[in-house]
Amino acid sequence: MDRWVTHVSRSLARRTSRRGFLGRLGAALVGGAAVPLLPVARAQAAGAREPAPGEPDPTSPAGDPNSCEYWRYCGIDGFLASCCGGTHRSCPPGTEMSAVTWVGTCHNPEDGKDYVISYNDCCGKSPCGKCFCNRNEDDKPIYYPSKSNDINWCMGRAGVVYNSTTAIVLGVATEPDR
Amino acid sequence: MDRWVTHVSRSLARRTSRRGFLGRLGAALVGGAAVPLLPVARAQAAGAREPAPGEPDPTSPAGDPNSCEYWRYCGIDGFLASCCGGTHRSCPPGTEMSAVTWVGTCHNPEDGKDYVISYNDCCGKSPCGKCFCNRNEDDKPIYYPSKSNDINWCMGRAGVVYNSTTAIVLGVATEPDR
Amino acid sequence: MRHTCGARIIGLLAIVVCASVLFAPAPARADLAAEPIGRVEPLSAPGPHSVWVSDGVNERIALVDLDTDDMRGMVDGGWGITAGVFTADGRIWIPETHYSRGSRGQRSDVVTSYGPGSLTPEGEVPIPAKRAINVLPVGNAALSDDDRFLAIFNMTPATSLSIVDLERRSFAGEIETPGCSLVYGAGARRFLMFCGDGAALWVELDDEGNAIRKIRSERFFDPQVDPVMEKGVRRGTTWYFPSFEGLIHEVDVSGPVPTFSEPWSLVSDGERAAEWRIGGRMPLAVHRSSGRLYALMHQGGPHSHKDPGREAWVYDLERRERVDTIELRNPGLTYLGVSMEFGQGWLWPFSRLYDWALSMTPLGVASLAVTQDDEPLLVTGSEFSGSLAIYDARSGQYLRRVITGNMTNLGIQAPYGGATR
Amino acid sequence: MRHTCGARIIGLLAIVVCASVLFAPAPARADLAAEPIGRVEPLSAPGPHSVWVSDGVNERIALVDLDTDDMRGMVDGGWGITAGVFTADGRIWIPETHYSRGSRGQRSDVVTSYGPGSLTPEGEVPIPAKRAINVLPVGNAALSDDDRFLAIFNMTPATSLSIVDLERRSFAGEIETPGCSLVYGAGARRFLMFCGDGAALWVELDDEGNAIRKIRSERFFDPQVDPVMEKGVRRGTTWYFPSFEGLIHEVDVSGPVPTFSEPWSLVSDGERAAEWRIGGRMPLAVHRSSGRLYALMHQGGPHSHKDPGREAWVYDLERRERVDTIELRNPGLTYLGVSMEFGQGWLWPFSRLYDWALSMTPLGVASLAVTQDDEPLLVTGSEFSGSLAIYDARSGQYLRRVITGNMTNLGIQAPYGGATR
Repeated sequence: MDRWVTHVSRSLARRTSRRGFLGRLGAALVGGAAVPLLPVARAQAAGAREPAPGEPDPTSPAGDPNSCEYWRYCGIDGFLASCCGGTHRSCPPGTEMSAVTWVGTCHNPEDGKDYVISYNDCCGKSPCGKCFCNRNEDDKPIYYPSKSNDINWCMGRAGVVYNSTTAIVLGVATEPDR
Repeated sequence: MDRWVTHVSRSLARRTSRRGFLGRLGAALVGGAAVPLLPVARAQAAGAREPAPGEPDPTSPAGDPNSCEYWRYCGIDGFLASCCGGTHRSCPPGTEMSAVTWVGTCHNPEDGKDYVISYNDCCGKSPCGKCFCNRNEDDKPIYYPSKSNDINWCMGRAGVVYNSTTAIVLGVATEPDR
Repeated sequence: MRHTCGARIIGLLAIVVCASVLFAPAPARADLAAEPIGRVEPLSAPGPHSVWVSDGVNERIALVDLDTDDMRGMVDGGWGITAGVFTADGRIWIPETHYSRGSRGQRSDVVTSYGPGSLTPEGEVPIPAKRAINVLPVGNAALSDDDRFLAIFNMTPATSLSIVDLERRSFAGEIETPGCSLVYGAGARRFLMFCGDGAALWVELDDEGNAIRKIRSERFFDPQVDPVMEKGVRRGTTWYFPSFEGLIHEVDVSGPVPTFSEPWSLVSDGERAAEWRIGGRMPLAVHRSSGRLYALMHQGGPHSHKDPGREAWVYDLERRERVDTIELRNPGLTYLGVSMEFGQGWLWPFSRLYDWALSMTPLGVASLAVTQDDEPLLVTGSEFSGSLAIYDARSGQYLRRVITGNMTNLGIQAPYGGATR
Repeated sequence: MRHTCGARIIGLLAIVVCASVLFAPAPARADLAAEPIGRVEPLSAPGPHSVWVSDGVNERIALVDLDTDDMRGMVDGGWGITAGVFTADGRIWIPETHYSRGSRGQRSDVVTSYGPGSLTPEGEVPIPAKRAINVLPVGNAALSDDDRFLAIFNMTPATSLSIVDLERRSFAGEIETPGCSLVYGAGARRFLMFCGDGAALWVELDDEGNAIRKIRSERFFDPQVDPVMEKGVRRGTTWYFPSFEGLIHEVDVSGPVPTFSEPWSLVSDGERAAEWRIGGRMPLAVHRSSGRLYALMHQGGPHSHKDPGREAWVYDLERRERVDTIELRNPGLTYLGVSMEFGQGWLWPFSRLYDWALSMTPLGVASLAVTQDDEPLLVTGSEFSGSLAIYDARSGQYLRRVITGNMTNLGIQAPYGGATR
């Protein structure tokens, strides 16, 4: 029995830390470093949204922008804009997209290429509360801002109140920096 | 097995609805009508505080001001000030006691008498988050304010922000109105 | 290399097909183009199964599409429970209270408006900083039937109404209502209030928003004997208010003064003996076109008028009799907005733990609502979860749980897809 | 009629005694006297086992006495994670950000102060509305060692410091710090910052709070190879910062410029091969008088530097070696501040469900802290629970769980009972 529990627990821990989405953690977790404590499972709205033109099959993890495992989210930390009334590359109604942010490099399994991804926050409304994702690939401390997801990138004109996060393709990574 | 579950579930429901304390529910539950959904148990800090002069034994439900079952709390709805840095008849540091409130009538098992209890709210800080209690004896709708615990009695000078609730003896009830 | 591949394996053939996909050379593809920065989605018109759900902890309302389980957007309110007021032009009006330093400092009360197709504030009307803050998701603000005036209930504890002219977007004035509380729409320029002795107050406005008539009715119930709950619903010109003991008081607001008919009972004598009671935070809902009334019922003692419900009892309002009973499921648990799908996806027998755990907890259904379209959904929410449970409102069949992103679901408003009153 | 009576029944004799109490005529008693309205407790001096715990959801810090499990009081902050700055005169200073309409409107940044023995704000100092908001509970504000100046880190994203004169209670000015971020106390009038290339910036103030010296050190680490975490602790004149790979970088701030010694490793080669890493939100704590360092450790891959910990590893700072290992328990689950004592008090075997359920969930220990007295407690908190787990910091023995009333426990500050730096 003990072995069972250990096994289940380990696989659970793996699963939640990779694909766990965690609901509203308020200001606290804005761009924050959260790993879900709780056993949470399947994406909430898989397949509910029409795929954007040129996007892969939303029923696959590589292609579902409402899943933490979606390829663009390799360095994300926050609520997915696509679960909050926006899409993976546009903000929910009534919010404003921050102009500044940090960038990561993610591997697109569809074409086998690495892309530079800009994780622009959506600002001006309080935290969305759905589809929290935290993947820290490429993440560095705050003193290295262009690579830090611990910073609340809602600042300046958009105001500091954080709602959710997008993942926007800037272009093919010229050299792999992962 | 089914019968077991039913039995446990029922006794749980009874217990939680009577003595359940429920943590921060924010503005929403201020003076509100909440019955705990979750299985919660023993009082958090039973016996931790010195009994006030003239108060009964804090290790009994009749005498523990940190327990929802304390006799004065028969009509309370909110966080116990005694769990939040105050006592059952004084507010936590930095808050302000509301001047207006509603009154209930509770039976003191120590002397067998009914007392008129004033449920004054503590105001000016956000909800305390410990020892939520909801017992609706004597409670009436909002249009009958002197008997309504659904009203946030933080108003006027003290400001509307609700923190916790006290239960103050006004005197012996001249006639039982329960 | 499609990750879906594995999921689609059914037999040997499938494996072969799948493998060929896996090992086939990737077709040459153009790079993904750079995408624009700064795009914000507009708000498309909410469908009939869209509801606004109030979160008291987060002080906001979230718009949730129950068909797709999508959150469509949200609106932040101020201190207390946020609730929207919906006008026929597609606008949303939110009465709000703010402090300059969060929980202290200068208090400001305003009504903020959101135009159709947008969740960006389009403006605000300042109002006297004395609106009532209580735990009801209804009865604190009401619209005149012509959508011209918004009345907001004040309590300091002196009671009054602040009148907002929505056309001129200005505060029109204050109406003293001593001894009478809460506010309900009751005609083109009329509002209904409850007085402490069991009477109703009838307030009629002129074109400037001033009170031209204040009529106090006879007492239509005795609050000492069987108080009428403030948690009413409206169908056409009739308001339905339940009493603690389960009597429905109908108030007809079509005439020059409100009229009250003989109350009728939600519970039979036998059910009363078995302590079946109405209770909760939003214990009543009405489907207007069919005349179906939904009541949240539990078994409990005399002080259980706020206890959560275990069943929804369905009534035909014409015949005033029960036509159906819906056993309610637990809306589910969430933690900080996350579904605690405790054990789902685990190996059997652990996988059954979630439903079992839910069965061990009181139901916690505090609120119900029904959508107004011809294929209505019954929506149930909890004060201690961000999850809703939804049912086919006609058959009573349980459909699924929907996560709102809220921490609590205290109030549920369903203003789309049918008559709003 | 004492309710305790039943609880004290042990044998037949006890029953008899008890019954005699039950049926004896109640002694004549005076009525309870009317009690005064309006009393508010003062704040008595916090004991050595008192900690301030940050709740990111509720935007506040709560003062919890770990000996009695009592919440002693709380202080609301503004937007983001609230953290206190504690001066030797017993004052608490809170940098805050507020919006006039909650999540929108006019932004105001202030530093609010609370006098000793009180949790009522005694005043506020306005500062430029550009302080950095991030998820760290440390490094955003720092005190000069003489308690005269408070430095607040700004990011717009241009970086600078706002200097507040705590004696004059006024904003003293802004210091540009291009390319360098965060702020740590480093001497009577000195602050330390991190620059993006792995250097340190050294900022020295005059009596007016102006920068008289800004010195940029050589690079003492390479952020491309093994970044140093911002989550440092201070003991005397030495700061200890861990790197992603578990090296401790010591920064000595006693001299005219900061000096850096050769980093030493928290993990052996074997432990590194087993992927033991430091991680979390507050992964490091120091007990100053004994020189014990506590590190939050887990097993995980290269990007797991924010993953929660499973063990606390204890080091002797003089010998730079591990002297103890504490296996951590789950701090427990709460929902909206309530302990989910899932199954506790139920009948066996259901009563074991809670611990079992906890054993099934990842530990979630994100933060640790240690009190500074001679009988120190190790305190561990989670981002997803309002519950703390506490241990004897010397023996490592698990003591109990303590509920803070918070929704999350993100930061833990233990400023009492010993040296504050």
